[in-house]
Amino acid sequence: MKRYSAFAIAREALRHHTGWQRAWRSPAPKPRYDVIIIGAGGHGLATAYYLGRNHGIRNVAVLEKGWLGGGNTGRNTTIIRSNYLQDESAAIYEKARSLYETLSQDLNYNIMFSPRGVMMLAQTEHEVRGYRRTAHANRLQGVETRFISPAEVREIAPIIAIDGPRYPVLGALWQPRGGTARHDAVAWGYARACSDMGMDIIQQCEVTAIRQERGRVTGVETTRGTIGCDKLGIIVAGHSGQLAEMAGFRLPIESVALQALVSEPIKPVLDTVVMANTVHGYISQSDKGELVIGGGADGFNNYTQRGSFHHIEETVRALVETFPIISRLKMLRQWGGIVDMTGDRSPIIGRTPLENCFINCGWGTGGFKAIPGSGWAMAATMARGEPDDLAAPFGMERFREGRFIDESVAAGVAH
Amino acid sequence: MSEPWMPKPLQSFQGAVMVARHAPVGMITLRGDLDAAEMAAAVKGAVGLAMPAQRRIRSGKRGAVAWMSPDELLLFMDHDRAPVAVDRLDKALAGGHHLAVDVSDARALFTLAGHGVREVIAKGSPADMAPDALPVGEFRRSRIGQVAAAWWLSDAQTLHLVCFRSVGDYMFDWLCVAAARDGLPGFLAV
Amino acid sequence: MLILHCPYCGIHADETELAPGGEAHIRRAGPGSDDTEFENYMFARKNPKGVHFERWRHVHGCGKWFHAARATDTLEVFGTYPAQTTEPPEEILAHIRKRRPDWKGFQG
Amino acid sequence: MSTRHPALGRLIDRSAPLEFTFNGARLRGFAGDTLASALLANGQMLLGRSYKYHRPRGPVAAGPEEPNALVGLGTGAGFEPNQRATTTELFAGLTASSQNHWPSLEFDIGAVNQALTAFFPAGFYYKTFMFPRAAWEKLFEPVIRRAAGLGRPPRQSDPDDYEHFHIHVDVLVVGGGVSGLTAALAAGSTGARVLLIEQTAHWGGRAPVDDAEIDGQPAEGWISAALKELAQMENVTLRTRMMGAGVYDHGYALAYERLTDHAPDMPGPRHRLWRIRAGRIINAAGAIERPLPFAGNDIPGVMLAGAVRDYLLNWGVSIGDRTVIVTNNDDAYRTAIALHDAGLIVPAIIDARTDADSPLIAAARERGIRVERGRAIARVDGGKRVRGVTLCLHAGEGAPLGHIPCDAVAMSGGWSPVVHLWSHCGGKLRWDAEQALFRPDPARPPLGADGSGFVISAGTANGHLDTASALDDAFDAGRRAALELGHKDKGKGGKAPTAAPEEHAPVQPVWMMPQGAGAHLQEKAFLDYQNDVKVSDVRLAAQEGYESVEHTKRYTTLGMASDQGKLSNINGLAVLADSLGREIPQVGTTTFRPPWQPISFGAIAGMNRGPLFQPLRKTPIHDWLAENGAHWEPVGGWRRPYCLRRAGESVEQAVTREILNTRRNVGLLDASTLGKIIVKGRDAARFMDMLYTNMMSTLKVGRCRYGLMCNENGFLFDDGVVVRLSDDTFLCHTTSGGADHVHAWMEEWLQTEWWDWQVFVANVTEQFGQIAVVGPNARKLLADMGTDLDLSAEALPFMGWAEGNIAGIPARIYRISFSGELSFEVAMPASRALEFWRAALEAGKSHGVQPYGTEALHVMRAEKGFIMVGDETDGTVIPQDLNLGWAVSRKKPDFLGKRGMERPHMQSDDRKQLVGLLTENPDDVLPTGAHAVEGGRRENGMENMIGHVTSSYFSPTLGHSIAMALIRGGNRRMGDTLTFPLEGGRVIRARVVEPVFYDKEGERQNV
Ligand SMILES: Cc1cc2nc3c(=O)[nH]c(=O)nc-3n(C[C@H](O)[C@H](O)[C@H](O)COP(=O)(O)OP(=O)(O)OC[C@H]3O[C@@H](n4cnc5c(N)ncnc54)[C@H](O)[C@@H]3O)c2cc1C
Ligand SMILES: NC(=O)c1ccc[n+]([C@@H]2O[C@H](COP(=O)([O-])OP(=O)(O)OC[C@H]3O[C@@H](n4cnc5c(N)ncnc54)[C@H](O)[C@@H]3O)[C@@H](O)[C@H]2O)c1
Ligand SMILES: Cc1cc2nc3c(=O)[nH]c(=O)nc-3n(C[C@H](O)[C@H](O)[C@H](O)COP(=O)(O)O)c2cc1C
Ligand SMILES: [Zn+2]
Repeated sequence: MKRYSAFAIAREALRHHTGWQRAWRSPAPKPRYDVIIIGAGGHGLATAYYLGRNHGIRNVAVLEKGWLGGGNTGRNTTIIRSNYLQDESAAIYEKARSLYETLSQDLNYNIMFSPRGVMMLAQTEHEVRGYRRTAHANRLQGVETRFISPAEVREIAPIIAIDGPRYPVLGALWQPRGGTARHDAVAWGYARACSDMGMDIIQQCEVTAIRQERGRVTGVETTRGTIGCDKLGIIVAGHSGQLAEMAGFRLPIESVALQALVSEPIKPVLDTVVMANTVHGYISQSDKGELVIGGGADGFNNYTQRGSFHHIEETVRALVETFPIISRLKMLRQWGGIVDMTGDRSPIIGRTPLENCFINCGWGTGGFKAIPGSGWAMAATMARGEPDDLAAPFGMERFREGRFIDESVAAGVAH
Repeated sequence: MSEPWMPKPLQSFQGAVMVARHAPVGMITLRGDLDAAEMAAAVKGAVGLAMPAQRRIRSGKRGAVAWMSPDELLLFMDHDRAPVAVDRLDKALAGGHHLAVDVSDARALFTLAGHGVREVIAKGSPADMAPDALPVGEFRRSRIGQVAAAWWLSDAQTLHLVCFRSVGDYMFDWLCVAAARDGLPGFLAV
Repeated sequence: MLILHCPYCGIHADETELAPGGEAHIRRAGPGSDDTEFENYMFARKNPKGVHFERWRHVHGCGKWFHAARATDTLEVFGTYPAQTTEPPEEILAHIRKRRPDWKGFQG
Repeated sequence: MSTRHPALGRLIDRSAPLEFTFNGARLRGFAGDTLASALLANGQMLLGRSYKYHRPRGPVAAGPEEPNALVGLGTGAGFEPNQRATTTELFAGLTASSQNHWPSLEFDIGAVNQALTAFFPAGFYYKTFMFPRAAWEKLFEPVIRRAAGLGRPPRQSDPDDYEHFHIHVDVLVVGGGVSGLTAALAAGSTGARVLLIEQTAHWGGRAPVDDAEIDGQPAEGWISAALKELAQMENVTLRTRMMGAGVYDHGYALAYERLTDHAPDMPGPRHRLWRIRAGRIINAAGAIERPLPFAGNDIPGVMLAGAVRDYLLNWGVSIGDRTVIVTNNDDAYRTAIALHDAGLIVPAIIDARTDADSPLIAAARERGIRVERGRAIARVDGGKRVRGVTLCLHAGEGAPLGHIPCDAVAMSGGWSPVVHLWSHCGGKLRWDAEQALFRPDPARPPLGADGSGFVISAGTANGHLDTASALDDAFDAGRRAALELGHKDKGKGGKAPTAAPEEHAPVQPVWMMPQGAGAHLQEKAFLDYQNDVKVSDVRLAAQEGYESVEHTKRYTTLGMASDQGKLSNINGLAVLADSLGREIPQVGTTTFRPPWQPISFGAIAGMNRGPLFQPLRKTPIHDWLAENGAHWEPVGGWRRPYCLRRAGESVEQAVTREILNTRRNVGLLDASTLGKIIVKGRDAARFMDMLYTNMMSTLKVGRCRYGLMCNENGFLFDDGVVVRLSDDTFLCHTTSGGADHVHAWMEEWLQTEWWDWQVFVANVTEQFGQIAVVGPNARKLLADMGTDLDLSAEALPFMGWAEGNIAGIPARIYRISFSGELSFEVAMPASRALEFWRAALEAGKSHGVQPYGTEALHVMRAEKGFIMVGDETDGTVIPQDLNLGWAVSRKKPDFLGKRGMERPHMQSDDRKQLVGLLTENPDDVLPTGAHAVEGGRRENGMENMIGHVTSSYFSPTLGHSIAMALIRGGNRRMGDTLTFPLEGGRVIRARVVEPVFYDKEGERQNV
């Protein structure tokens, strides 16, 4: 793999950039692999990457029905934070966040991790209590967060209407090293690194059936033929229900639309990520200048990647109230993704009823931030055949036992 | 159709249409078997009116009765008559499965008058406000802005609206803003 | 932005007049059920990409719960029917079979 | 120089001059001008700087597809960035400024980026800025961010109003060109309810500038006749300045009406967002011309041929004196002819086609215009303005064949139907190779609720580029839309308008000019003007494996600018296809998403701002509280007074005073927000037994009982006092925030599970005011108000209730207590609550009555160890965790949550359990949410946390702090001392005690 650097660009500039190689190969599927990962989203690609890097398993294929990174990884609002309340969540999200810190260097691909801080506004006494509780927990979990005053909120994000007529800002949960990253680059960077390790990323290859013998997975049928494998990882977010059905089990998951939108680009005006959960909206400004905005999910099962406009309306209403200056800005584009919502809104990582078939799903509205940590844990789980420490609490059996990992208790949404 | 039981407005606003908020009116939620003869008789006894058809409201001298759902009516009458009327309904329906509760103070009632009443509502409700979709005498439950409400027209230019009391002030403000001069789209014919 | 016909009051209700209620025809498992039955009742969802039977409530309206047969991939609505039933009415099933000849049928 | 032509300009009113300002200069235009046409008429071609390289840019288009001419509009609170000059109608006093440059438009430092173009290819930032690591966030990213972003943000709140409007129509026709008018006529003649909308202020679209003849008369005449006819149809509504913004599922469309943008002093809302339910939507949005990719195609003065024609004929603006035409199709010849006929010079028409011939071409030649066939532009010369073009063979690599001096270039790469509204909701496209365009595939329309297609494309938007076939198609579309909805052909207006068929030489696709252009030319041939994406960037993306058109888009940012690639998408994907050696349809388009053009956030929010942002629920006492010092806190949709402050008092002082007064004398609390739900019927008791964890069927008439509600997981979600009103009737009190939810919960079970049970429920929360009279003097106060009730402990014992009159007001009185004091909660009709409140204050004067707020309530209940749903619970807590196991019936065979509680994890004795805490130093108040640790760390480095503080106060009653906490295995730890490490290394230690701090025996409430 040709390394990326300023020098390489300068050298290439002299020859009209004719020397750049493909970021990833586009191979035809081999008849079998040690490991097949279904789904070339961030989680699938990261899993493959850490299988190779941490466990030396490189005879791996990642199968993608469309274009890699085209699922939720390619359509999310890119918020990265780890200020989760529950210990299990804080552990895996903080692992992910800390891996993000050096991911550009690890992958030799600038994924533009931008730790500009994430602020979750507290606008009711109830939220104040919830966020204070999280801040206390985070300190002991080793996650750097703090509850800040309205004055500090104003200093960090002057355009917030602190004394908003309806919900004055009473403070905020502040994670200074939370932030954003360039979502596509995360997928591309992992893909490039995987390909470089000799793994096959096979796009336009939809898995249509899962083959099994005596309760054990043997391979998959795809639109590009049958491919055998020893181990299978299903990492398909919104389509998890479908793949689970192919594998013969049901999940505590429903797939619904989650929408986002961007404004036209403007000069820098908001240098942090703001989430306002009482009024349901969150916002950041991308490096290109557009305001990236999201809100609540639709409530009904939907695979169309389109959502209902009233959610956009509610989100925008909330943000116009919180950031009055945006009223005269304009919505440039809106879109939707299909998110996989579990019974307790926390992910599932682990084994399945089908032997050697593993699943990683249920990240719902908030799994972008988890990509490196999830890939790390999933790779370990698949390599060893049983969940590692990070993954163990997230097994499917928790629903049977009633051992939920519920983050909504911290009055937060989960983006 | 006149509304003899309608009390005087408490507050009013004249914009592109007139918006008035009324003092509490007698209202009773009545649930039960709407097909039962006892029910028809009880309603007749309470407001002197026959059973309304699906999504319709009937009104007369002593009050009005609106169809709320397949097992629910809303009765209107003078405010001080409601407690007595509840007792009488309970008596009339005794033995059958029913529920009659006084909700007079749980509701706010508004009247809008003027050419544009349909358009004012259409600013906040997804309901079809066109005359053929909502003829005079049709009782529509829906939402206005962010709150539940129900309304009907008693004639081409008079619209009555009920919502919960706690959001009465919000509703009044909302209606006034929506009914502001220079604000009607001029789309829906009366 | 869905429109669903409410079988109780006859309104073609806007999505914003309705509240979604998830998969329909789930049987309650109460005391005495085994862990699997109870887990399935609480959590296992069909979540199909295709025909889905689901619950809705006409909240900003007559207040009644009803069921809808709807495609989750095109959002086509095959029909709505009252909630007081344990399986979809035959005419709706027939309509679905006509629209989707490949459909595997209703499995309760 | 661009300038005003002496004669032409069908849309401007020369008798109505208007003054406006651009970058501080006062300029003149006419009524009917757009800002762009007025600027051009003033010779102002340079309008802004591009995003990445800060290249000088002028307008290339005349409509909404314009990528360059974005300005800041207005000043102060009315300022708006990124307004498109081509869609901004001129008005007197308009103030505009250019964007994205420093220090000035003419001299922009950022333009040094141009020199570095070679170092900034597509995706360069992914390959660099990685070392040293800290430099990215400290240096590179801030620089990138400052450079990006075009317009500057507004600084003030928006003074304007916005609103929504909901309508239902049979047929919505989007686009008021001749196709839209025809479709509306056809649909309208059936009696269908039709709404026809046009985004500009003018009807007729392109036909008048295209010299079309319809039904034997010039387009303009036909258009006014059509408008007259439509105006007579009662079932048809016409609106201008209203844009079809988006199409959503089930026939839902958004339309964006700009009411006062062209006349800011006009009263009324600025924008109105129409939410339309349509049976059918006809997309008659026309077509957009494509630029040609050649080197220097972004230099100011290079413009779309159709736009050059528009400026000349619509607004009387000539773009230059000498305009070279470059094209691959016939339409641009119209521009040549129009320019020539207007007395301007067309030095040459450069036509990439070698053997094209048609009447239009002949007409140009007849005028003596030089036509260069098989030729191309090798490059445009000029910096801030075109100076000339270098000619070459189109089939070659760009070797110069000569130079033509000129000051403008009019280019046409063919036309693309506007398919956005067709595509928003899933309509598919097919590639029409003959016309080199994507057009709607009628076999794969967007599907509506019934599974049939609900969008129909019409006219040019459907790929019918000549007037005659566009009209046929549009007529058919209008008719079909109405018939599909069940309307009948009434014979009126029964046939399509006719136009003479036109003879065209076929278009020849050109995706790079010249065909064999090398890298140095590709690097100067722009595809996406606003985002500075060049042909070379797309080729690089392909070379690096970003093969999917969606990858290319995201890698190069092609089509992601504020024009959403209206000009660049098709050219870009064609270049991609070419680079990959694939066919265009194999590559496909990117996804079209709403809105068609940007719409204001203000319009989306509508009226829901400020006081109308969200409904505020008010109790009957609300206004009194507001006038008497209420310090509000939001609770559910309500506001409740946290405390009632007196002059000079702090919030803390007020709370302390209220607590002490209530404990010593008597307090009044507005508890009207508490949920109140009636449950009635033969099966009511059975239903109550299912809803609550405790046994409710045994409750006696006349008595009250505290009850808990759990969901099926067993988690506690609401609590409150249940009152048995009669054998078959219960009244359930719920939390303030929970009333609606509990009511819905009951209805859900009754309707969907136990529909054969005879139970009716009704939410009567708002029917009643509820006022708690609390404290040792409560009984005296009530007696002094005058009542026919016997309030003695014998007649009305604790947890009893009675009905009677107090101060002449009918009331129900419950002897329940949330404070531990002697307490009466009195419910009365809401319309009399304020009267009751005032009477109680009056009667209570001699007993020391004072109102109190929610914080005093919270402290007092904590002193008593009562839980608060939302404080002690968080959705993961079962009653047993809170020592409320006594309220969970063991006798009942079933209740909601019972089975859930039987799961292994719920049975574990290592769950967090509610305990009381007394801090070692009684003045230390533990922060709520503080966590206790057990010492040591887990494997993953986390401290060993064992639970957290749920409520914590300084108790003025007891003179020391109190707290409750959920602690793992808490019941086993009674007497233990726990450690709470706080911020900044501070540590508080507290002893675990029973969570009842005050009046453990309940003597005070039982008097
Ligand atoms: C609008 C929106 C906003 C969001 N905002 C945030 C945020 O701010 N922060 C955050 O942390 N998270 C956010 N999320 C969530 C986040 O995007 C997801 O959790 C995360 O991207 C999931 O990644 P993934 O790799 O699991 O899934 P995906 O990226 O969806 O990848 C799954 C892949 O599987 C493929 N696939 C599916 N079926 C098959 C098959 N049969 N055969 C082969 N391949 C198949 C799909 O095509 C897809 O590419 C948001 C999500 C959305 C939709
Ligand atoms: N020969 C060619 O290459 C060519 C190309 C384009 C147009 N034409 C000519 O144009 C005419 C066709 O007329 P037409 O009516 O099909 O197209 P048109 O372009 O004349 O009209 C489309 C109209 O729709 C409006 N519009 C577009 N999007 C809109 C939206 N989202 N909301 C509201 N309004 C919107 C436009 O402002 C315009 O007025 C014919 O005369 C045809 O010959 C020819
Ligand atoms: C963080 C983020 C920023 C985006 N910024 C832009 C943008 O500046 N311009 C744009 O056109 N689209 C932008 N998009 C939206 C994409 O164009 C696209 O709509 C989204 O990735 C979903 O894909 P789809 O619309 O092709 O289904 C952005 C998306 C994300 C996730
Ligand atoms: Zn209904």
